[in-house]
Amino acid sequence: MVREFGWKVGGKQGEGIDSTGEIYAIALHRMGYYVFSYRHFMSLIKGGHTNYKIRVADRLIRHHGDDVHVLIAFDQTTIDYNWNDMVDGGVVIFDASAFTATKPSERNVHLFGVPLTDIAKEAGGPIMKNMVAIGVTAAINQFSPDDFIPVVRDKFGRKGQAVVDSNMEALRRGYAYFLEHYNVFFPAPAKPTAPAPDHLYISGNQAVAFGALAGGCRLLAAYPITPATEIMYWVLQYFPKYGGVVIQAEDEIAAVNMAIGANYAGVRAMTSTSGPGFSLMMEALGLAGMSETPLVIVDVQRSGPSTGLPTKTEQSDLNEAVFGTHGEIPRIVLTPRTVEECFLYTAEAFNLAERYQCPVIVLSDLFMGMSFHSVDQLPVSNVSIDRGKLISDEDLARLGRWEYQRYDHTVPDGISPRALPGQRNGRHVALGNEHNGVGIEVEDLETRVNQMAKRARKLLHFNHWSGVTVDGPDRASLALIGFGSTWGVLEEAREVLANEGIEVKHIHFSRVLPFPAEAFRAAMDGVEKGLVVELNSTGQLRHLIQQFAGYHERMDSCLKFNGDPISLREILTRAREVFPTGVLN
Amino acid sequence: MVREFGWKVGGKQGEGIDSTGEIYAIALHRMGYYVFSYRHFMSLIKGGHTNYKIRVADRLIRHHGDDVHVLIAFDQTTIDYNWNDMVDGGVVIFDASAFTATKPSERNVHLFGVPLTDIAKEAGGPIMKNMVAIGVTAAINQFSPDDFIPVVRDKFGRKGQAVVDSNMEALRRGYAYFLEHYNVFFPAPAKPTAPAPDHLYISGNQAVAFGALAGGCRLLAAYPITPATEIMYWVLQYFPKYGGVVIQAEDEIAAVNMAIGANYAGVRAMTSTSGPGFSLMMEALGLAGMSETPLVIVDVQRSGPSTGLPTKTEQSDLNEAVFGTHGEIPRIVLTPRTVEECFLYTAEAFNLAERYQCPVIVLSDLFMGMSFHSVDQLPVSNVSIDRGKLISDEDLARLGRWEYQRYDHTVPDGISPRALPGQRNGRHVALGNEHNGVGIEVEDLETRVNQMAKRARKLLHFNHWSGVTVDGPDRASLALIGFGSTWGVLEEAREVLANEGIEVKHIHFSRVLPFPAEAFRAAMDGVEKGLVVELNSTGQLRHLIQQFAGYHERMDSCLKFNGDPISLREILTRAREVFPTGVLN
Amino acid sequence: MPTLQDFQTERATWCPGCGDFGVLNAMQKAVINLGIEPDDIVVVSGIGCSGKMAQHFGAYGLHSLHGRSLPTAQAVKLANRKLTVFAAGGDGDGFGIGMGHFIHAIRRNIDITYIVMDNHIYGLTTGQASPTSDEGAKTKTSPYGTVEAPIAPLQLALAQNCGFVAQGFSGNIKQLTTLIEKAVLHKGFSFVNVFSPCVTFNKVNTYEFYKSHLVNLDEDPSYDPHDRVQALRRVAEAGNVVVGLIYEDPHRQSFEESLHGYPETPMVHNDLSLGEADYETILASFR
Amino acid sequence: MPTLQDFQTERATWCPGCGDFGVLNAMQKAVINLGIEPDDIVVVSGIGCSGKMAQHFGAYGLHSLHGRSLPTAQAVKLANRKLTVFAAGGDGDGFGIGMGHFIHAIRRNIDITYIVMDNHIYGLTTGQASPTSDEGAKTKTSPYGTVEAPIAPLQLALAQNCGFVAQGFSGNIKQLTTLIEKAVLHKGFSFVNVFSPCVTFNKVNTYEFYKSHLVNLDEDPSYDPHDRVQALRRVAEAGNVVVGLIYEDPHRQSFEESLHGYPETPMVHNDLSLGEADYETILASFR
Ligand SMILES: Cc1ncc(C[n+]2csc(CCOP(=O)(O)OP(=O)(O)O)c2C)c(N)n1
Ligand SMILES: Cc1ncc(C[n+]2csc(CCOP(=O)(O)OP(=O)(O)O)c2C)c(N)n1
Ligand code: SF4
Ligand code: SF4
Ligand SMILES: [Mg+2]
Ligand SMILES: [Mg+2]
Repeated sequence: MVREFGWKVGGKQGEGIDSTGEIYAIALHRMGYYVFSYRHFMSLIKGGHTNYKIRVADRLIRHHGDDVHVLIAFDQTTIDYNWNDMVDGGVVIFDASAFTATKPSERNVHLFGVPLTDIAKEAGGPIMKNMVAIGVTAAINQFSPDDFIPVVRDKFGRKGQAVVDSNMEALRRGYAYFLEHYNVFFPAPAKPTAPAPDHLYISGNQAVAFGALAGGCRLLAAYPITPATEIMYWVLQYFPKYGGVVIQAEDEIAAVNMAIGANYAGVRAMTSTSGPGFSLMMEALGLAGMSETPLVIVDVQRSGPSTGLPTKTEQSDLNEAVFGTHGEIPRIVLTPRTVEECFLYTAEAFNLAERYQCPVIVLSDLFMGMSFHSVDQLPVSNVSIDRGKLISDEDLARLGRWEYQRYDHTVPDGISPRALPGQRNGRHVALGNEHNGVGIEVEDLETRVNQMAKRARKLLHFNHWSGVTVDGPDRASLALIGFGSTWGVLEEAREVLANEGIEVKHIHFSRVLPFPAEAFRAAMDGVEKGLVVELNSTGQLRHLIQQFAGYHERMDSCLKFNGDPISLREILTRAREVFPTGVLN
Repeated sequence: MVREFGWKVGGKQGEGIDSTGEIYAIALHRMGYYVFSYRHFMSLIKGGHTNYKIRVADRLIRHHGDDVHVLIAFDQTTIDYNWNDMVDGGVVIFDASAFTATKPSERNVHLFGVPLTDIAKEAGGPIMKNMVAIGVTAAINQFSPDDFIPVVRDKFGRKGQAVVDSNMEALRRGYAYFLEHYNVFFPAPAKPTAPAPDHLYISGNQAVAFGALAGGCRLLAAYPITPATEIMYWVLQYFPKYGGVVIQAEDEIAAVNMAIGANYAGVRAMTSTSGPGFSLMMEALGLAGMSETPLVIVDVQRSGPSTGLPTKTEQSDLNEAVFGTHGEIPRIVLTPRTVEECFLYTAEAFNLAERYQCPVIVLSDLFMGMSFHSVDQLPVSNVSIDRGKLISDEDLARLGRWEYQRYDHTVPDGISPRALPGQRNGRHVALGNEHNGVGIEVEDLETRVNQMAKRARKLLHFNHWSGVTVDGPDRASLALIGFGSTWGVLEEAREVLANEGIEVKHIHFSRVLPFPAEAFRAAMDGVEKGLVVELNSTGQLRHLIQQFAGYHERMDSCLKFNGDPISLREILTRAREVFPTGVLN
Repeated sequence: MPTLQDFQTERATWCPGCGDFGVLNAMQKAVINLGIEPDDIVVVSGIGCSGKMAQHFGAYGLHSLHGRSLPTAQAVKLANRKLTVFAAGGDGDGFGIGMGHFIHAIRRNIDITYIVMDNHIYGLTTGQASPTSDEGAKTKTSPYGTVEAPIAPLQLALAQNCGFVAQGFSGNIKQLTTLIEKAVLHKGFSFVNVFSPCVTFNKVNTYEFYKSHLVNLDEDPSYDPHDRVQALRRVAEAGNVVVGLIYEDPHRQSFEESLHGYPETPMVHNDLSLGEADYETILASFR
Repeated sequence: MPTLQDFQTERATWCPGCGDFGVLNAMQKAVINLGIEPDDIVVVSGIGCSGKMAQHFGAYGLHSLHGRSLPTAQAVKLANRKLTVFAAGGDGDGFGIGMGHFIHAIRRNIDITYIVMDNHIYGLTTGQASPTSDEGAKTKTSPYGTVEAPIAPLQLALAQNCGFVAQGFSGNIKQLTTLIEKAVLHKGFSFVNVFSPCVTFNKVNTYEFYKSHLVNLDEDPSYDPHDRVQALRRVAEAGNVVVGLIYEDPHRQSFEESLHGYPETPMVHNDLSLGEADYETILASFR
């Protein structure tokens, strides 16, 4: 029984590859399928290979899959680049109006030419070659052209009925052409029988942005940077409706300091960025920590170091998120595992930031942020707003002038209530210098130690449901270990291994700081070999585990850092190398 | 036999406390003693308590000691603040012209009033009260007033003989007054018998600056910040004589990028800063790593986080030095243990930066940087210049156009020779994007992996004599562990413990990256309990060791983070708590 | 009505005679004259002697980072438009490390008042050259004299079309108070540069120097502070040694007035939770 | 003499029709006309489409960080004064994140040439508002139109007394070439702002727009490029839509000329080791 298939369209940047993929993906999502799409693109505007991969399944899936059944190629590069991902018996459709395709190597893969551009011209214009291509693949997957009418209407409706019609015409012609000339099909799987409670198609960046809105964030200050800018776009659409503000700052330093300023004044605020911008925020991170000002920073990681590969994914800012800034501050680092968690954790980040009065870093990455995921629903009902300790006007009124101690170090949990500017009798200074209770800088030894202890104490009894999850058999002696966006692919790997008879559990961090040492140790109970899978070259998570929990001898690494997301196959290959399957045979 | 004594002068900032201490210290140093002086001051310009502590000994000493035998107090605060550091039977001299001193608690400490200001007025002006004070203490320590003539001449000579004379007059009057009225003495120890090969009095900042000059650095770009600015001052004096340049940059981001630019063009260049500035350099750090441009950054640490305690010491930038910047770069982090090493390691930093074509961070701190140390000599003859791999004009001439591969990833050690702008046929692009051999940005998977591997390979076989030192008995089962500036006080602690019959070895890091894991493991051989002593609140070195080497269960911490340098007593107290001395009794 | 009493804090830690006392005084007088409660004021400062203003002023304070008072202050204002927000700092803070934010604050035009205590020196770090140090100034970091041209703050502000530009002198608290009052009343970003002598580290740009050299444009009836190019010329001609209201454009729209959707009521009072209908609309966009 | 051939690299990756091709062309022609060998040139760029200039130009290149071309380029020049050094970047790079460095490079006055490819948009990140975007411009980050006033690069440079200020258009390569030649010849910091249309993301500030709106000051015989205040007025009057040599002060001393001890010969050829006598003198200072 077919349960899924892989589909890809590729060509030069600027050729409309994205919109082709998007239309196909949304159409299938709307039909009820679970779709996961991943965009491969380059750091230049026109030219350069780009492709759009879609995986379609009858069940919830968490990554875009390794295999391609159908590939639409607008140039030979697309064929060369993706040849090895084609399944045996797969179909490559190439634009026969533009070039004559050749097989990069002898393989059982069909190369079918379709004069996409010519057909498009007949239908009304060469620009519609992507609709022709969609028609062709609709035929291969055995959909009806009519299945696409709603999406085409959505996409082109505001340009008028004529445009909708000619696009549908192009699609139909592609459909007809294929049926007329070829005879290989990949019928789509049966639609899922149980309809999802709320079948949504959303990217990690959108989920973060929506999470921010839901979490009460009303000010985003940010500077454009791939792959984080989409968070800005989404928020720009919605914040104004809720009295919120988006500031495009002059740089990331301004952005993060703006977020601090707004939070100080009582408005939930954040900044979103990627590696280079994140590095620029290190000084301000310390200010938020020292002044106990809530702050949320979203870092959508990309391939580093430095400018690196700006359009490629990686999980290599972990070290900086955990250890960046001079001196020592309390901080929280969340690493959402799914698009649902991108939503919920970002919302939660504002609660944590206010509750613990410290910076909260949400680590996403390009793969998570820019991929679109079909999910059953978002955990909107789990969103709550907890503003932490804010002193009331009444409590302030009871105090004498200058009696209010913003930084009262005697509070048992270290968290002293904030007053907001404008409140009567709540005056104090928030600052990055060491300070006394009202925020005057002092340098005496005792105050220093008391305030350091106060700040450190805030997270000593940190309590939150984020942390470590364990999937799979409790007593497995083997473990896959990861953090953040790799959860989905690791789960699939675990399932595959289980089917092969290799019992593995899957330990995954959705928060790395405060490091959930206890939960991790519990998870490691009985584990003899852990394979830490991460998208970086030095094994940052593994080292973090070593630092906080040990297990040096019981861990091995599966690392990837070429810019592409990790594939199921790569994990499996490495797992089979590392895990002592011998004993099972 | 008296072998040392402690001396301190204190008062309000702006009162000439520093110059009092400085004159006394230099005078004693010139007499042949070993002097160590530490300045306590505050982050405001006038007012606020400041003091200048001098420890004087007949042998090389590495810190300013816990005890005060003689205290000159220009105000009551000075007495209150330093009361507990006075030895039993110690002498406090206070300015009886200014106030009437009281004892903060009943103790066997003499409070002697001397009308310092009045005597100074008689000698020519109230400003000379510090010379009177020096005269008083010269009497207490049983020097001759004439011993001070050379220093006074040096200090005031350019203002004319009259000024010299009246200052000496003030000194003599103070001397005479004391002998006339009081009768308690702390005779200075006998002068060291073996004269040092080159008896020098130098601060860590000066040593770093001198090391840079000796190491061939000819461009410093920096932005003022306490406690690093003195490096700039020293270099400003000397660079112009050697065709070097000092740029006061508009900010630290400019400073570090300037250092990168100059290094790229072939001039050894560095930047010096402290915590907040260091945090601002995180992005550029990655650029140096990615573009394989040599870069030296000196971070003279101060108390963090954020603005923290700008005039206080700490060792809390270790994490950022090791883990700062997004993505992954090769880097070297040196932590000189002594003022001699400040000199030599800074010089070496330029060799390492050019040899490994990567950033080198030198971690000093306020205590090391601003304290003055008498040392026997500086290791000037150990300085060498090794420019690493620079391709010759001849080799370039043999290549075809664009054939030169700046980033040739096939070189076995990962280090491909640099060409410098202006060289014929050596054109290439240095950049922070992932790139091919000539420095054109490319995004293909193979190049990416090859270049990542190339960069990582550079430090795989890192080879340098810096790393870990072990002092004390090889087979001791107890160890004191530290890094950087605490070496001296830890050595003393080790000696004291040895005298008490507690056999301890002292393991000290003069480099933390590449982490000298092997050497450290060898040093830990047989150690059952290591006490990691560091000036921060979270135990950063200890965690680093855990990460790279383990030993979680065998380590304990001795942490200090109130801004003051750690004292011998504090280490001993903690050591006696932690080390299982029971077995020895 | 608030009085000076209401602003009282512990005695400021500046050196006796420091120009910043005068600035503090003028700022406090200005808000008192305008009847603004201290609880409704936020002073955001950078790092420097001048940066201690946030602590000494006696309102809500945010003593931010070196060079970063402006971005921080702008967001404070956006978050609560009812507040009177000052950004305050030094010449190094504002025109050195903070220069980029300065120009961008001008173009963004959020309704805050920016006070620079321009002493032509780095005070807190004990006497290095600052971006406004006179050419040839000998300081700890310029033993042979500076070679960079000093920053021209007024001309830069005028060039970028700043809606309110004034320059004062902490030796003339009365005029400075008036200038600050006007700056606070101006809707949009107002810039007040103040010659605030550092008596400890700058022996050139002293009270005496300013007293004998300053040209007071407020006293020149022929001067029209609404002509930008003329203002530029006058400032240039006087080598920047002028005081007075240099320029005001009362018509430039502030960011708050122009921004789509920016609420009339302080954002800090926004309701943070989304209703069911909100969720429904948004979720629908993902279906 | 070098020819275009000597600068040839792989084809530039800009979109067909991108204004940056014209800038590349003009820069190459200028150095060829001046007879400068490609091996003696360094192009330091920031990040952006424009930033790719370091790779496409065909000399030594340093493709630095977003906004940091200027500090980096200044140090390259100081390290080797024989080199011809360009800093090159975009409007976001130079006037957004890099604004502080821009003003400070002007005051430092090191002999480099700064070329900004000003397309009023963030190109490489696919079309967000830039600091020079026209007021009201609708971009991906300003769906309701920008509300900030655009940066006034020429006026700022003039206000800070930049020794060489020019503005060109990549649709007029001949004039641009001449301007760049002059900029390179000028001793000290030279600033050439170039209208370099982004054909992909900016549909307003197009070739056509400039062709029909640009005022060419080079063709105005009454224009005197040595009068700073007049230059400011003209630029302001034309709403910045001018090209030509805006201002030159041939007499301003460069940093290199003014700096105490700055060597005549390229620093890169310095002898790095200290002699015994040097050590002796220095060690003596510590005794
Ligand atoms: C990022 C950073 N760099 C450097 C410093 C050190 N620092 C503190 S104040 C200051 C300059 C003070 O000069 P100015 O801004 O003119 O203020 P003033 O003290 O003269 O009022 C500097 C460089 C710092 N705190 N942070
Ligand atoms: C620190 C940092 N922030 C953001 C980015 C992302 N980024 C790359 S180019 C660019 C702006 C490009 O605009 P511009 O400078 O005008 O150059 P153009 O592409 O238009 O030539 C941005 C924001 C980055 N690379 N580094
Ligand atoms: S050092 Fe100068 S600026 Fe700082 S407080 Fe003293 S007089 Fe004022
Ligand atoms: S996006 Fe614009 S600026 Fe970038 S290459 Fe294309 S046309 Fe040029
Ligand atoms: Mg100043
Ligand atoms: Mg641009």
